[in-house]
Parts: sequence; C-alpha cells; structure tokens
Amino acid sequence: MNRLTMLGWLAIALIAVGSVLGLVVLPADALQGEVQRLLYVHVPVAWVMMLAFFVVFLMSILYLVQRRLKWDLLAVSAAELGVVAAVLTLILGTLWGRPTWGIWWAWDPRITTTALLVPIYTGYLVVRSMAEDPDRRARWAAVIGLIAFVQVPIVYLSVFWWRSLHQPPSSPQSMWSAYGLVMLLGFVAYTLAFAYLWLRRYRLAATELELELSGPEEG
Amino acid sequence: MNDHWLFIGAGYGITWVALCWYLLRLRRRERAVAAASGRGGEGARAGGPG
Amino acid sequence: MNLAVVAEGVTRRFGRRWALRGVDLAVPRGAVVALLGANGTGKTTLLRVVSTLLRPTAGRVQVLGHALPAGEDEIRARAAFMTAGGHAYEELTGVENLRFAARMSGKTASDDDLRGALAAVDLGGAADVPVRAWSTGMRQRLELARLRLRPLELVLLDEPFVSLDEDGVGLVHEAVRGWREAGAAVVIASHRVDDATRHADEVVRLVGGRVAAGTA
Amino acid sequence: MSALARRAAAILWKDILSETRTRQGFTAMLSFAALVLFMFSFAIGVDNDLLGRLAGGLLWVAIVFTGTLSLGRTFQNEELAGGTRLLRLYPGDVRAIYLGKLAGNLVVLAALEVVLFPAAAILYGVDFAAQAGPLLLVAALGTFGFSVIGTFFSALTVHLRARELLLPLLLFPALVPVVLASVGATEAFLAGDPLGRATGWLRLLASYDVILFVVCVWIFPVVLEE
Repeated sequence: MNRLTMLGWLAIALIAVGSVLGLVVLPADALQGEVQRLLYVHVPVAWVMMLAFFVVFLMSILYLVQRRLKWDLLAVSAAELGVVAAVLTLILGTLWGRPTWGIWWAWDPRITTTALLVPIYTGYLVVRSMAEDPDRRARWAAVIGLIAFVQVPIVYLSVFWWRSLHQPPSSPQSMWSAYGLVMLLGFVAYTLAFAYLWLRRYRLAATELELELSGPEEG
Repeated sequence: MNDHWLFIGAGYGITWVALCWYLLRLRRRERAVAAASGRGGEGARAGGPG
Repeated sequence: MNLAVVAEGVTRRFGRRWALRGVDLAVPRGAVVALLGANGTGKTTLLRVVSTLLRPTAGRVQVLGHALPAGEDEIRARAAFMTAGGHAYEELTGVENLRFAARMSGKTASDDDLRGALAAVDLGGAADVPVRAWSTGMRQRLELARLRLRPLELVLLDEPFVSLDEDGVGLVHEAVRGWREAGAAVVIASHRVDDATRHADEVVRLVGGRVAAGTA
Repeated sequence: MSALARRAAAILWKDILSETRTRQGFTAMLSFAALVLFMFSFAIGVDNDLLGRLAGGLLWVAIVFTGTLSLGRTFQNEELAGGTRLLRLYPGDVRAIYLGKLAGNLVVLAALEVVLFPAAAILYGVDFAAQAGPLLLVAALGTFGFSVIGTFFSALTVHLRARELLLPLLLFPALVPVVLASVGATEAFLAGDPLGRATGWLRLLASYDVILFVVCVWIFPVVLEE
C-alpha cells in the first residue's frame, strides 16, 4: 500500500471513529440537546471549505509568479473540493438550524457568505472548462482564484453589517472538554480527508493534462 | 426531541454519501483516463516537439 | 548590435497544437526578411512572439537588444506589427482612427500630419468618412498610414498584400524600401511569394512550425 | 498629464466618440432600465408606501442589471476592431486600457443614473432631491465599485464562449458588498438617517472600492496577456 492510500484509509478511519463518538458515545449537550452532534461534522467541513479556498488562493499566486501548470492543477483540485465542502456545509448548517432556530435559512453572514462562495468558485470551474489552451485556462483561473479570495472577507463583512444572527464560535474554555476533543478529532480527520482527496485529484488532473497535451495533434 | 435524530441522521448520512460519491467519481475518472492513455499513448508520443 | 531579432529554438504550443517547433531566426538591421509558408505554418505565431504579444512555450528571443520578456515597453515603442485583419474602429473616421493610434503611441500629431499620412496612402478623400463604409483594401492602407506615424526600427508585416490593388501593393513596396533605407529591419510574412521576396535580402520558409530552407 | 492618463483618455475619447455615433446601444439600455423599474411595480403591486420603502433596493437592482448588459460591450467593440490584444502593441503600461475602459463605463452608468434616479423618484414616489448631496456620494461610490469589478470581469470573459452567462456569474457575487452598502446607505439617507448607519455603509463601500481597484489595476496586465 503506498503512502497516499494509507493516508486515505487513516482519514476514513478517523472520520468513522469521530462519527461513532459524536453519534453514540457522547451525551447530549446540556444547552442545545442532541442537535449539537451535527456540529462535530458541520464545523470541520466548514473548516475544510475555507482551507480549500485558501489553497486555491495560494496556488493561484504561485502560478502567476512561476507560470507552471502544476500550480494550476493543484488549484483546480482544491477548488473542486472546496465547492463540494461548501455545499455540504450549507446542507449541514440548515439541518442544524431548523431544530435550533426553527427556520431552515437565516440570513446570517456566515451562511450567506458560504452560499455566495458556491457560485464564485463554480464560476472559477466553469471558466476553466471553457478554455482550450492550458496556459490561458490556468491564467484566467488564477486571476479569478486570487480576486475571489480578496472579495470573500469583505463580502462577509458586508453581510455581517446587513444582518447578524449566527451564534459566535465556541469559546476556548468549552473546547477542552470531551466535546472539544471530539471536535478536534473532526478537524484532524476532515483535514486529512481533504489532503488525501486533494492529492489524488491532483494526480488525476496531471494525468488528464498529459493525455490532453499528448493526444493526436489537431490543426 | 426524537425528531431531532432525523436531522442528525440526515447530516451524518449526507456527509458519508458525499464522501463516497466523490471517491467513486474520482475512481471512475481515473479509470477512464487510464484506459484512454493505454490506447492513445503510442501515437501521441510522435506528436512531440522536434 | 546589428541584429534586430535573434530567435533561438522558439517553440509555442496551444494545447495539443504545436504552432512553432524550435524556430531559429536572425533579422539584421537594415534588412528585409521574407517569411514564407502556407496557411497555418506558424508565420503569424512567430510574428506575435517577436512583437511581444505572445510568450513562447520555450526558446529565447532577443528583440532590439532586449531579451524577452524584458523590455517589452521599449520594444513596442520602436517596433510595429501590422496584423492581417487590420485594427480600425468602424464608427471612427480615418483621421480619428489615426489620431487614436498617435495618442496611444504617445505622439502628438497635428490634424495636418494625420491628413498628410492618409494622403500618402491615397486615402485623402476618405479622411472624414467613417471606416464602416470602407473597403478591406482601404483598411489595409490605413494600417500602412498608421505605421508611418512614427519612426520604426523593426517592422513586422503579416500578409500586407492581402486585398490590396496594384497601387496598394506598390505602396507597401515603397514603404518597405523606405524602412530599409532608414536602417530598420523588416519582416514580411506572406504566402504571396513574388511580392514578399521582391526586396527580400533573406528568405525563410516555415513548414509545420519549423524552418525549412534558410538564406537565399 | 502623465503618459498613463493621456493614453487612458485616448481610449475614453475613442469609446465615447463611437458610442455617440451609434447611440442605439445606449437607447436600448435606457429602455431596458425603465422596463425593469416598471416590472418591480407590477411584481409588488400599487402600494405606494411599500414601493417608497423599497425604492433604494429596486433602484440599485435596476442599475446592476442594466449596467451588466452594458458591461458586456466594454471590450466587445475592441474584438470587432481586430482584437483587444492589438491595444497591447502600443508602447506603455497596459493598465491605461483598464483605466480608459473603466472611465468609459463610469460615463455610461452616470448617464444612465441621470435618467434612472428621477424616473424612480416619479414612479415610486420618493423624494431624492431632499437628500441630493449624500445620495450623490452614494451613487458615485456605488457606481465606481460596480465599474471597477465589472470592467475587470468583462475583460476576463471577452474571449469566453458563454460570456453572456459567465459575466453575471462572476460579477454578481462580487457585487454583493457594493449592492448591500449602496442600498443600505440610500435607504438610510432617504429615511433621514435616524440611526446614523449611513456613514458605516459609506465607509464599507469606500474601502471595498479602494481595495478592489488596487487589486484589479495591479493584476490587469495578466488578464490581457494571450
């Protein structure tokens, strides 16, 4: 078994352990009851989403500086995972919000901003799929990856001013309990899962590009 | 309280489904690429730079 | 430095397509080089690389003493690239198009200068007519007038004879002679062998993105 | 005047000249904007109070929709004239192209707003004139932010196949701060700014304008490469 595969199995095992702990072993939260269990997935997945988009940003800058297609492939791999994580975050968030707040959708800054990230990075992926020359495609994508990441904090801030309802992040004091440890496990597990999927997606993208470039010549 | 387990189950379930879906999709694409590179590999190499 | 352009192993690929596969080119100052080849053999791509529009995938290019991609600005100020389709705004008249070109090049040209440049290419009568009403041959002449606005050390002409009548072709030849006498290097890319080689000091033939035959 | 400003002015002059020669584009845009304003009344109903309260939001949505249509044409006239890349052949910083096109979009949008604000005032029964000064500032900042992002993305999408679809897809999420802040400030001023929230919105709008302007100007040369 190579190292990447091992990483994958480790991530899956940790996610499984975290699921069992979160679903069965831990008692219900004193304040929020059973629904709290959703946060052990929701928060780490949201973290993975932010991590993924940050990676897109970094890889975009690296591409613009060095102009190596490798960085572009790493960026698109992260962007794809970021969009999946964003959609998942939204679904988990609404599932948690319905019993907690009594509504499916709150126009809260974090939810709204996350919802806006989906079209932004979908646009990123669509623009990539439109260009045939790999260099052009990488250049356009890198520009969008960079601009998008600059916008996000301000989009967040503007929605925050517009309306705020979301509960603040847990304070450090509550983190070092059994709940905190399960949450920490979730962060580690989902980060490893991201790393695994990211590298595997990158390998696929590299092979695909090689295939695209070495195919029978046109024109 | 009981109906909260519906939401919790849905949340955990969807996460696992999403994970499996993405993995399966990756695997399908990897296989497609492997099959394509097996077929077109030779002819392609002739198109390289002179 | 008596070479205006030195290109070594210039390669450019567009995805799967290799437009240039290792082209070497040397253009001395005060010389005319004819770049021949059928459509799609990389003539335009090579000119785009030399004109600083396009970065090559591999290879080294030195233009007017600057190793690309450095000095692009300096090169653009002293070189000109006349593209096949031309560059004119439909709603603007001949004079207005030229005035725009002059302003973009950082030159202040008086109305008389602009009209003079147009008259020199037999467009005097069309100076105040919007380009929308012009024929393709007239647009090609406008390109020629645009190049005459400023002194040039390197002139790249992409299919300059297309859609020109006999007088128009004569104007191009006259201009090419003028640039050579002034010590500028001229590259003419065309598939019209007779016209392209009339003043050529050197002939380069591209086939499939490679140089096929050298000096003549 | 610096070389950069002179060349940006040349592009602005050329675009405005072209625009005034045809004018169909602008007339169509105005009619579209008027239609959007009408559609809102049809959707909401003839409740003058409600329309008055929503006026700020409706107005900005009309500006964004109409502006997006006009943005698509920013670089298309260059493609008709032989290609945006040919502009890069002129010596000097290519950022002049961005600045010139940005100025052009500002002029077009300003002309649109000159008609749209009075039209909205009449249709929705709001008194913009009472707060003319502050509202002018909001309109200026909002229009600037819209143009900064819009000009940039229209340069980015001009070579794409489905640009009519992709421009709004990239543009609208980026416009969220501009729209929220412009609407927020407009409504606050229209209500006489009782909570003093307008300055906050203006500050947010101004910071977003500045940050995006700097980033767009800085990275624009990469967009124009080929």
